[in-house]
Amino acid sequence: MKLYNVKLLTITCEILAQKNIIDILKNHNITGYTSYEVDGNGEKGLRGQGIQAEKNVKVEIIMREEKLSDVIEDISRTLFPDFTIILYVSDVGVVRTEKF
Amino acid sequence: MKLYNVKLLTITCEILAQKNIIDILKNHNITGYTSYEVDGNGEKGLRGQGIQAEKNVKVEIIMREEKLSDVIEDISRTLFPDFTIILYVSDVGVVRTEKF
Amino acid sequence: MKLYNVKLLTITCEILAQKNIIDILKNHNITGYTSYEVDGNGEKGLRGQGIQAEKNVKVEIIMREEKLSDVIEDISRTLFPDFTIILYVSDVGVVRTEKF
Amino acid sequence: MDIFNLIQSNLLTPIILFFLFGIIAARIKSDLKIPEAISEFLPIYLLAAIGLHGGIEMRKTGFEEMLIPMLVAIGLSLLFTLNHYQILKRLGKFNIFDSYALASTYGAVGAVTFSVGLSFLKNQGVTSEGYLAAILAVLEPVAFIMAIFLTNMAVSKQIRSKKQSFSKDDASDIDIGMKETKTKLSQVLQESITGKAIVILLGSIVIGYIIGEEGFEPISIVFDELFTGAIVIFMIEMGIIAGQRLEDIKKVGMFLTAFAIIMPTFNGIIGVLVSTALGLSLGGAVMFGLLLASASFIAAPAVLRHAIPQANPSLYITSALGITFPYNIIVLLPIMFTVSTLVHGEEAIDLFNYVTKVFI
Amino acid sequence: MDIFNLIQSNLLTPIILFFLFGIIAARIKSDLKIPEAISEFLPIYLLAAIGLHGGIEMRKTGFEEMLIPMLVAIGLSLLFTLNHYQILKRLGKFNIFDSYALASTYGAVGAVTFSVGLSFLKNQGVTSEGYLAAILAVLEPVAFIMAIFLTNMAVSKQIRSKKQSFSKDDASDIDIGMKETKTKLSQVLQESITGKAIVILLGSIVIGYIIGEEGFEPISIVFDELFTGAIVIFMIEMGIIAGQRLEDIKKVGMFLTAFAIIMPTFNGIIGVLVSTALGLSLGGAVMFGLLLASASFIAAPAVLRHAIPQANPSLYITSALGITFPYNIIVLLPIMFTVSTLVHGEEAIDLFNYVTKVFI
Amino acid sequence: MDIFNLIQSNLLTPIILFFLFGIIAARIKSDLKIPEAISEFLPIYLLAAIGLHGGIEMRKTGFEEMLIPMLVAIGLSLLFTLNHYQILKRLGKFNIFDSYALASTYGAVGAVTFSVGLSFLKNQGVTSEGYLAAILAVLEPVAFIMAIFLTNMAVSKQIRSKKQSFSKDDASDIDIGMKETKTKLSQVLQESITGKAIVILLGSIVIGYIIGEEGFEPISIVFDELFTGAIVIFMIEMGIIAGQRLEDIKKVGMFLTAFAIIMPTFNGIIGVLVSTALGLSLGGAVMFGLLLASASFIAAPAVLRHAIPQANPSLYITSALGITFPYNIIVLLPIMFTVSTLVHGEEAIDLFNYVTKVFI
Ligand SMILES: Nc1ncnc2c1ncn2[C@@H]1O[C@H](COP(=O)(O)O)[C@@H](O)[C@H]1O
Ligand SMILES: Nc1ncnc2c1ncn2[C@@H]1O[C@H](COP(=O)(O)O)[C@@H](O)[C@H]1O
Ligand SMILES: Nc1ncnc2c1ncn2[C@@H]1O[C@H](COP(=O)(O)O)[C@@H](O)[C@H]1O
Ligand code: NA
Ligand code: NA
Ligand code: NA
Repeated sequence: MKLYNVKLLTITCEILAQKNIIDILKNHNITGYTSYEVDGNGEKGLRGQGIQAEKNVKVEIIMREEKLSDVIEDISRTLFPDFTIILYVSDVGVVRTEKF
Repeated sequence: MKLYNVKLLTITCEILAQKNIIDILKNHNITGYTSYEVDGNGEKGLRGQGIQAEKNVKVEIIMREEKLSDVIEDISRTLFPDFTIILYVSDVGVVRTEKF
Repeated sequence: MKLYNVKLLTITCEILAQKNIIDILKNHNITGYTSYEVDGNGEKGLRGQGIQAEKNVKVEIIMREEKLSDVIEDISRTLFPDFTIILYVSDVGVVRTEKF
Repeated sequence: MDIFNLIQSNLLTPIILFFLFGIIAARIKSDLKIPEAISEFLPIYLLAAIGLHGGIEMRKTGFEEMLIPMLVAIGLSLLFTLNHYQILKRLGKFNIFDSYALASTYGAVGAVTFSVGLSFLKNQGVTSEGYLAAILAVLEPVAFIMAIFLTNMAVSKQIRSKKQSFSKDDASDIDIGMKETKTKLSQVLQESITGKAIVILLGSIVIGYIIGEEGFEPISIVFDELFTGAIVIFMIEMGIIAGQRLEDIKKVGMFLTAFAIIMPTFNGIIGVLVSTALGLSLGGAVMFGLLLASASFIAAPAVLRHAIPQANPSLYITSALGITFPYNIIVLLPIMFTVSTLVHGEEAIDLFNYVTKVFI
Repeated sequence: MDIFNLIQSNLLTPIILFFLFGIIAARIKSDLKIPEAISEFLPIYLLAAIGLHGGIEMRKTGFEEMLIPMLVAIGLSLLFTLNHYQILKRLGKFNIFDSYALASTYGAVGAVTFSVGLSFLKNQGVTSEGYLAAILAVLEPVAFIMAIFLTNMAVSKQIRSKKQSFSKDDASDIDIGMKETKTKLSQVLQESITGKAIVILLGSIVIGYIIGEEGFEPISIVFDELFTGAIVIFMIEMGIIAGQRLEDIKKVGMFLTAFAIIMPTFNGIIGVLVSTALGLSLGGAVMFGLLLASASFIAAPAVLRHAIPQANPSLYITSALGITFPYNIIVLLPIMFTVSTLVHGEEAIDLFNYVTKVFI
Repeated sequence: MDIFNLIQSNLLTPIILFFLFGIIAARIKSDLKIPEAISEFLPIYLLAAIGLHGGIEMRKTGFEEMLIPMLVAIGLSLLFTLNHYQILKRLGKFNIFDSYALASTYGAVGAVTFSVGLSFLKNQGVTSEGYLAAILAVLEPVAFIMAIFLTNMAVSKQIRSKKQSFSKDDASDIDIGMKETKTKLSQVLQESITGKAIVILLGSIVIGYIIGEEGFEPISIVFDELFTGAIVIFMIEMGIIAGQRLEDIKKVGMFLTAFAIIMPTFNGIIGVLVSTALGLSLGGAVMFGLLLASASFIAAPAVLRHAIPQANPSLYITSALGITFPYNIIVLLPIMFTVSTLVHGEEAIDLFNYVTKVFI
């Protein structure tokens, strides 16, 4: 089965930034994503316990390489200063490129 | 520490397709997997809220490269037409290959 | 946007081993991690249902390559014999290396 | 008119109001939601309460008198499922998979609808036969099983005729098709019967029967007094989910929308009349009618997604939850209550004549 | 003295004791926690109960008499928010973002505090006006909206003055800034109004109003009798979260700590006096005072994180939840009750003189 | 015979029936399950209810009379743990880790078992001493701490003897071993004491003691009247988990299966007799016996997995939850009740003779 190379962008952030991220994705015509709540530890200390607003979420987006750089730049510029965010990119292979 | 290259197959699908996927894995003598419920957005719209049956799940399987192609082909053929499914493959390194 | 290569270590283990893993990370001066509960199947059978203590958790750590080998060795040596643990390593690109 | 008064007074009960509230909350895109753990637990709780109550009643009355109503309910459910299929396939022009999936969704029963019905009767100060809970349990899988059986038959037939046009001598393939059908059927049968709804319902009926009124006493506050409040909470979530699906109703189309209102009305009134003829009480006849009128929207996707994966789940979930459920609890319940009151005012023997006159 | 007796007897109620217990549990690093689904559900439940109760009361009394108290409450809330801002910015030397965020956190209201207040009054055998629940709902977004409006104004102004020092002719940029502000404001307004707390509260008030005492009867066990027990369970979780934040109080600083105690006291007592002057009952005046004294710690982060992302959430959450909330329910509630008892002992006309004498 | 009647009537209570139902649901592979948030919350709720009740009772009776029974319970628990170890190691041929883990699992106590015991007594119309809740809290960590201490001692000893055979002069390594043991012990001690079960139990006892009957009144509906219903719901989940483990019982082996039935019987009856001799009431003696008979299956894995990671958790969880728990609540509870009734029929002084005659 032939696999096509695309990029997987993973963003771990405070849950209240999720909306902002999805808005940025939309601006780049990306609507597909998968998300789930996670706990975590980092500079801001232990997160994921207590009130809903203080939780972390992971957002994963499979996308073509072309859009990657712009999306990351947008997120870095607008969200890094004010929100708890970590992101990383990995290479993945998919069967149907037309989905992304 | 020496790491051995194996494949990580990640499948994001509607939760009611999980059983079918595990059955297909079993047909290929694969029993090890990790799964968790996720939310998501895609062509079928926002998923993960409301009734249990409408949720997404991620299934992750570490496996040797040999089996990968057959498994993907089986899933594509039998499940792609009727179920909401996305899958991708990545390269990972493991310590103990005998586990997979 | 320039991406820097780092390693993503993913550990899937029984939830009661999470504390031990975080202790080992701390010994290597690593405090940042993301974790979430997962279900799974493997040699020890289906896990994730029933009592809290019997669940699995995934712990993900982004780290520089330098530390990777030592951390894995420590985990292998001290936890593999007594706990249900699976781990794998992947290559990811990040924007801000100073975070890790 | 009496019916409109009843509809109005039903509309103004907390159960219905909180359901409508949930719909509005979803429409204005509020982030209100009942946490999943709670809304997964509530149906289990409701079914346990229904079952215990039913079991305790059956202990009082014995269960010989249950046999006829149950068999009639099964018969009607099967008949109605076939009827739905014909209407959907012929008039609605749905494909065979969607037709069978929808037919059985409406042939099956809705446990939440049943709970609301019980509360409605309580509000009217009317009781119903305890064994109806048992009928609820038995009726759950019946329509599914038939629909799945027929779907698989139809698929096999298609395969067979296709094969025959190619070659004449591979009956073995057909055999394989038949065998697969059997496997699938026995799987679905097992999945249905071990499905959580039926299991907790049957289990609670048996336990209610064993412990009786007296043994129930220490847990009656949880399984009786909290019942209506619990439904109210669940209805918020049901309203939210229904509200989120309102947009999908457009995709459902005019035909299915009409079907989702007319069919339950027809099935439900038949149910009231037949059960009255069988001697059920005023309230019992309403619940019997409700069983036949209700569509399944919790069990249906879980069963049909595996059994008929080719069918579009959006169709059967949206029509059952977004149209039929609200219609049933808001409008049809008072209608059936009025009908039942009407026919229970006359002599049993006259009733039968009445029924025959009106419907035949 | 009477106040100390009251504080002490309040301290020894299950609600306060379980809150303190939660703090201790967190301090000794126990793994005790109320599962998330439960602690997400409880505020919804509490607000539904408050709303239903309020609506039922309003049906009895009509809602004309609600208008003046509500407008006064809105006015005071806005005034206080501005006042907070000046104090925080000028005396506290906080930056403009933190100042506005904190100002509105303390200008807004806390629904959990309100629940505890109702239980406190119940314990004292005192009732309060039902329409206070409606004021609670309306007051929720008021302070936020003003703070956000002012923050955006200030930011636009900064941008404008910066621009003007560079060139004189790009008014268009300022227009864009203004437009963005409007978009953001309307977004926040919508988010606030469709926020789950307000939606469930307003919905329940309306439903309570419709169903009245009689319609409430079948669900009163869930929405009335379980109320105090439910708060107790929620207070365990509140205590745990407050306890986990105790360390952060150091980071909050002396100034904000003092602010978090003095400001609510001031606001609360003003609230008691003004509402007494408006004719509210003993209990109603306490609840009115509590509305003004309370700070928002559930809604605040959800709204402010989007509206003023530059502000440090740790500041407003920690001070509201870790300092003001315990202070309000343990100390200020008895104080306000004593003040209200005092001023309700005199004639209404005398009271007004009394107020003017003491505060002006 | 009386015992069989009692077992039978116990078997037919909702608590036991829903437990058996859960087992069956798991065996037929139903997808029924109580959502995790609910089944995590229920033990917290149960312990809070037990603690409040115990604290209120202790306020009435004072707690001087608690001292002797508590010390005796601790002593017996330690003694029994050692006894278990010897039996498991010598007769059962288990390795040292599994032996200590199992020994302490059966030396420790089960809070769920305790809840069921309280309901059982309520059903029999019998009360028990309030301070037993305090003994429950204190007994929780005792057996674990000893087992862990002894395990570490044993491991150090092994290391030491190994070292000595190599070289004579590295006592430092042994010191390190000893130090590690101490660290581990203090860690486990802290983990045990701050474990959620103990924390909520002790906290609730203290709060119950402070608020007394009167302060409890507003929350008694939640923490008293809902108690039995809540256990019933929890028992469904316990049954499901036990049912899922039935297969593992084969792996547990004949020896451990016998141990899991005989040992609790022995410990429990000793407990009844000793506590009767100490002057506890009929019901109190049953609960005292149950404390000693019960095995820990919620706290045990959380503590032992860290303290003795080398032990196989499947052994101690399966035997405690899959064998001993059902045996205790179905069979042993009625037996102990009968024994307690028997010995409470005689004079206290005679009883002591009786005990000495029978057991020595
Ligand atoms: N090295 C890391 N590896 C994986 N996740 C991390 C790492 N550092 C931080 N995180 C995640 O990112 C969140 C925010 O990090 P921070 O901004 O450092 O507090 C944490 O709560 C973790 O979930
Ligand atoms: N580009 C994407 N990246 C990550 N996950 C996606 C993407 N597109 C779809 N998904 C996931 O796959 C599910 C089904 O997608 P779809 O079939 O497009 O509705 C969605 O609910 C998401 O969870
Ligand atoms: N091949 C695999 N791919 C992904 N996850 C696995 C695999 N094998 C095991 N796991 C995970 O690791 C856990 C422990 O595995 P085991 O020790 O084999 O029982 C399982 O419960 C799964 O969550
Ligand atoms: Na039906
Ligand atoms: Na305020
Ligand atoms: Na014991």
